[in-house]
Amino acid sequence: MWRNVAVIGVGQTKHGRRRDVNTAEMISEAAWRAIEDAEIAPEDIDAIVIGNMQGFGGICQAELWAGDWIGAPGKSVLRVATGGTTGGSVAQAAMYSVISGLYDVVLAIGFEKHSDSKEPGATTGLAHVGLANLFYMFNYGAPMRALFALSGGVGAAAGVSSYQAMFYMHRSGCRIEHYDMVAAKSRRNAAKNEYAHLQWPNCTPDDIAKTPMVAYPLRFGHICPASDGASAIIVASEEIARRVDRPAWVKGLAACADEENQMGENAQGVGILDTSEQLQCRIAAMKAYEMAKIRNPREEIDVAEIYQPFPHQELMYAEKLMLFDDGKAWIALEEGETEIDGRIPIDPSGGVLSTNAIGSSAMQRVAECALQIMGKAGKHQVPKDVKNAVAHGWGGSTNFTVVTVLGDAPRR
Amino acid sequence: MGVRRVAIVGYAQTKHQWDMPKTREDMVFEVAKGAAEMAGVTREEIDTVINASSDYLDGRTISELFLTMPSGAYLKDYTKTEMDGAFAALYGVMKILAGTHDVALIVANTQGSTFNPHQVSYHMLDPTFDRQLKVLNDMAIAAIQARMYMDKYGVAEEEVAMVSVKNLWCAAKNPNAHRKMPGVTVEDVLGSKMLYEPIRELMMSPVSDGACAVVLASEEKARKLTDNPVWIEGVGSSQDFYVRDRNLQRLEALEKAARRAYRMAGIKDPFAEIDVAEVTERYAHEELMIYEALGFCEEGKARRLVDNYVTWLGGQMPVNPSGGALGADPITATGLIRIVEAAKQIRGEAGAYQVPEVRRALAHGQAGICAQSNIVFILGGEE
Amino acid sequence: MSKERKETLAVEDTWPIGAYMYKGPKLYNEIVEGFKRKKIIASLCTGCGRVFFPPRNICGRCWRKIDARREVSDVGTITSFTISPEIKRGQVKVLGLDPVEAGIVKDGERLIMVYVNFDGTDTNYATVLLNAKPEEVHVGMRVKAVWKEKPEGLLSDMEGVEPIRKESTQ
Amino acid sequence: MSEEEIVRAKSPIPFSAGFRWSVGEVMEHFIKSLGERKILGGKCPRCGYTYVPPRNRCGKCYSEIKPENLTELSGKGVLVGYTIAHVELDGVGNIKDLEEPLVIGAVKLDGADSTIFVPIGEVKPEEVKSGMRVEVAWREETEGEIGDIKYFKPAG
Repeated sequence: MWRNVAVIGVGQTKHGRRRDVNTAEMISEAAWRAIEDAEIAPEDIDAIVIGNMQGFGGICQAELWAGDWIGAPGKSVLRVATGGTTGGSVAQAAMYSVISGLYDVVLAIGFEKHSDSKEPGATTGLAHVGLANLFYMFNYGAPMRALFALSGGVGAAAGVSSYQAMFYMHRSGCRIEHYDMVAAKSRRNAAKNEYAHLQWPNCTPDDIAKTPMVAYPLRFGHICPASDGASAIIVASEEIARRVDRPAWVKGLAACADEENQMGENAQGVGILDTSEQLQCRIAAMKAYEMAKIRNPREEIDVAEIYQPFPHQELMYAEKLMLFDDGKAWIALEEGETEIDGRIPIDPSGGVLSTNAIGSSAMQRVAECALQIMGKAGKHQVPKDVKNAVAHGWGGSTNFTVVTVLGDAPRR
Repeated sequence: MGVRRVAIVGYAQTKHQWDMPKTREDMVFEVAKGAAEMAGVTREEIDTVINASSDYLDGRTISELFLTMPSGAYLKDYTKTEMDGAFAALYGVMKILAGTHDVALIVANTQGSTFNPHQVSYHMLDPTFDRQLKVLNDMAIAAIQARMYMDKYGVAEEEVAMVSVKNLWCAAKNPNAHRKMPGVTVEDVLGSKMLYEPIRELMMSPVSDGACAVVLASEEKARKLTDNPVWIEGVGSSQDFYVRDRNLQRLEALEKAARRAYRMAGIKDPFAEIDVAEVTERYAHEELMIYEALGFCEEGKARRLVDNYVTWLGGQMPVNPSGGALGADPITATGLIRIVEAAKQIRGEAGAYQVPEVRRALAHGQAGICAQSNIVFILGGEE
Repeated sequence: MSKERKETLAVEDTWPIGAYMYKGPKLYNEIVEGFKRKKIIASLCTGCGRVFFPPRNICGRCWRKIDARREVSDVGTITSFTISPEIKRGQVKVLGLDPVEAGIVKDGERLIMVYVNFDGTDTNYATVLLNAKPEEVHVGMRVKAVWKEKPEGLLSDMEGVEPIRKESTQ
Repeated sequence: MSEEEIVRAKSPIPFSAGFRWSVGEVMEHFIKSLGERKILGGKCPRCGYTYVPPRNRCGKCYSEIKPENLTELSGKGVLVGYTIAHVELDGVGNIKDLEEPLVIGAVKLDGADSTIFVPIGEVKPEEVKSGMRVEVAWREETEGEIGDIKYFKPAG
């Protein structure tokens, strides 16, 4: 049955272009920082949960090789991978590992090393999401034009996301200028986060607006980088967490999957007409809040870390996480409510828009929430008492969502 | 195991075969639906769906993405363990033990016909050194392991071949098995194509397409669903060092995994207390090493268990009455199939390869080169 | 971070992703048969009544196979769109091809890519908008399929969609 | 049913995804030293376990291993296990027969604790024995690449 668990340590590598280390070294950098942060001995760790997207770094089950760097031998090692949600899914698997009573201390690591791929950005991995579908359509004489439109004309993930950004604009009435504002805020916040990739102090929406349009309505400045990096957390049982000053307690966790958002297996049709609807995110949020006994997220959530490789997603998911009315997040953005010192800071770390090492990204959301609760976020610490924080991640073709609620006190 | 107990209440598997004329999606739909039907649960009653597959084996980034709908995960908690399905089952057990979920559907699938899994094993190697040498893969390293193990304990090739004969005889009785060779002899095995000495074709698992699904339920739920639950009495898992720095002549990670599972299940003398074992032996010699790691015999004495027919169907401790991985090996499904086969033995559903009076069974899954990562389940019937 | 990050040596290898063999159902056979007659054949889930185009063979909501077929209109509505910048020669490569060199797009062309919800379906179909300027496209725009003059039973028989102009309706 | 129920989809053109893994500091020393015909091991400053190739973290006692902990090995060692390969994987998943059998060995270098898996040359397959002494055979021009190790051969 449920037992309380907490995040007692956090470790992140500097994210960015990490040609100074290999994958194993990069993973261990985050893992050992987390172990030191938690003030535990490596022997105390009972199990490890780890994940990334294998196709991006070109290593199959990298933990078989890299496990030796993080004390994996002799321990239970579980690989969890779910696309963009990977880090969040890994964190939740570590949480369930401890809640279940099977283990007392679990190390969870998410990582990605995009620069190891020869193709630019994350194209190798992303193209392979739908590659089988493309080949399938080739069999039937697919028009090259349409295929080009689907696959590369606008860049794989940006393609799906630009349609979604359009859906969201249509649904909410927000404008591209709001996307510029989100992106500028992200770069500014990232400048305060020593682990972030794209740091741009004093970045303004005008700066972003000057960047070229990549796939209308998304500009170059709206698109996340492909980073190298790893992040890790230590999850421990209540008994062990009590030894720590201010652990980040796990109060609620949920995941939910909806129908695919663009096409199904073998390019089949999917019954989602509006990809900004995001029903699964709403369901996951409701479940996680219910578990955390949060009745009014708008009042009770002090900070949110949202997985937003594209700016509309910060607004869209903030609404689905019930922090604003549907279609109204851009008004809160205009009013500065989501700034670090705002009423409800969103992505004070800069979020995924400024740092995206895919397997690490959703883990960083959990890690950053834990840091905010522990009061260890440094320059991007939000200037208020953080009682509850919500960490979000999306994966698949934006049809997977993980939501984790952390708090300053255990679940009652 | 704690306050809650977890039971297996339903399962299904495909007829594993080379190049199945079915899409991945249809294969998964069939087993997921089949397992739920056997358990008597509707889609609404399933709380979590855990997929086990690999992006490298499937050639798709986020390999589980397009399986969301076929596996019944629509608006459900859905995740993937990118390793053997037995590890996915462990995750399912954890979610149920946590009290947050009551019914978990575990679905594992691989189509080896998509891309040769042995070629995938090459991509598991350290890219900064071992891969650069170009000549290594799981077969080559397993062959070196076989040679080292056989040399150390004086095991003859005939004895390794006996393991293949034992398992393939059983596979012939199993309608779901892939490699069916009734009446295969030691001579046949030793006459099969030499790959990497001493490993021949029939000493290595076949490349199969297949899927398997299992429904797990909390005790409370299981009691409502079935009169014949199979209880998960113990589980343990462990990873070994990377192949360069481990002792290749032993499966130390499996020893640790088994010890944990035994402790949880309260097993002190595994040989006496376990009635049947289903293990993932990708190579014939591996099964011998598995006996030792599981504590069925002393170190180096495993060959005697085969020589003396102890682990044959009808012996004192039948191992792989279903034919094991040598009978069918749809990679990520293989360990989960072992769990299903062990459960079938307990429920008396194994038909032609049923072991009499099984109370307690062991199932083993593995991942990586030379069984680097291992998981052991102890299953039991009603007292 | 004070520590200097020195770029280290790199070693190389490949992942032969092009060598994988994938299996699909024959669902698209029905599409191209329909296309040959300039018709859109969709699949209908008799459990929830949803109509899929392209067809789908398993309904995840009802968790059942979809067998029924239904012919739907080739007129629909744009639900979302995205517009590429001018695609120039030597600028991008897709699967190793330069789309301009390969004759897929004209040098300097801006592609308008749209999701179309054909009347009578519950799905989006991703295709290209033809005979329209980027500034005219909008969500809610009514469009009609543009068929090749002599369809050959290929997906390319539907070249895209084009706006339904006032004068061309009724 | 003679007609298949499925469609097979493959890439119309052969292609692969390329990778270029950065190797990290200690591995860079190792690879560069191959150009000088030296094999470096990484000796854990705490437990003394010596890794070949070297790495920056001891898997046994978790200590850091730094470039100053690299030690030169003789390049000679013992063949602790081997296989004679009659087939090979062609890189895209086909198992192909080899014209000449290839010996692949597990070698424990003197002074090292790791076992490396390397091709063994200049020996007839039937003469290979576990326990035999082997040494590295360099390719003619060494350039500071893994490929500088041509194979291992019986120690002269």
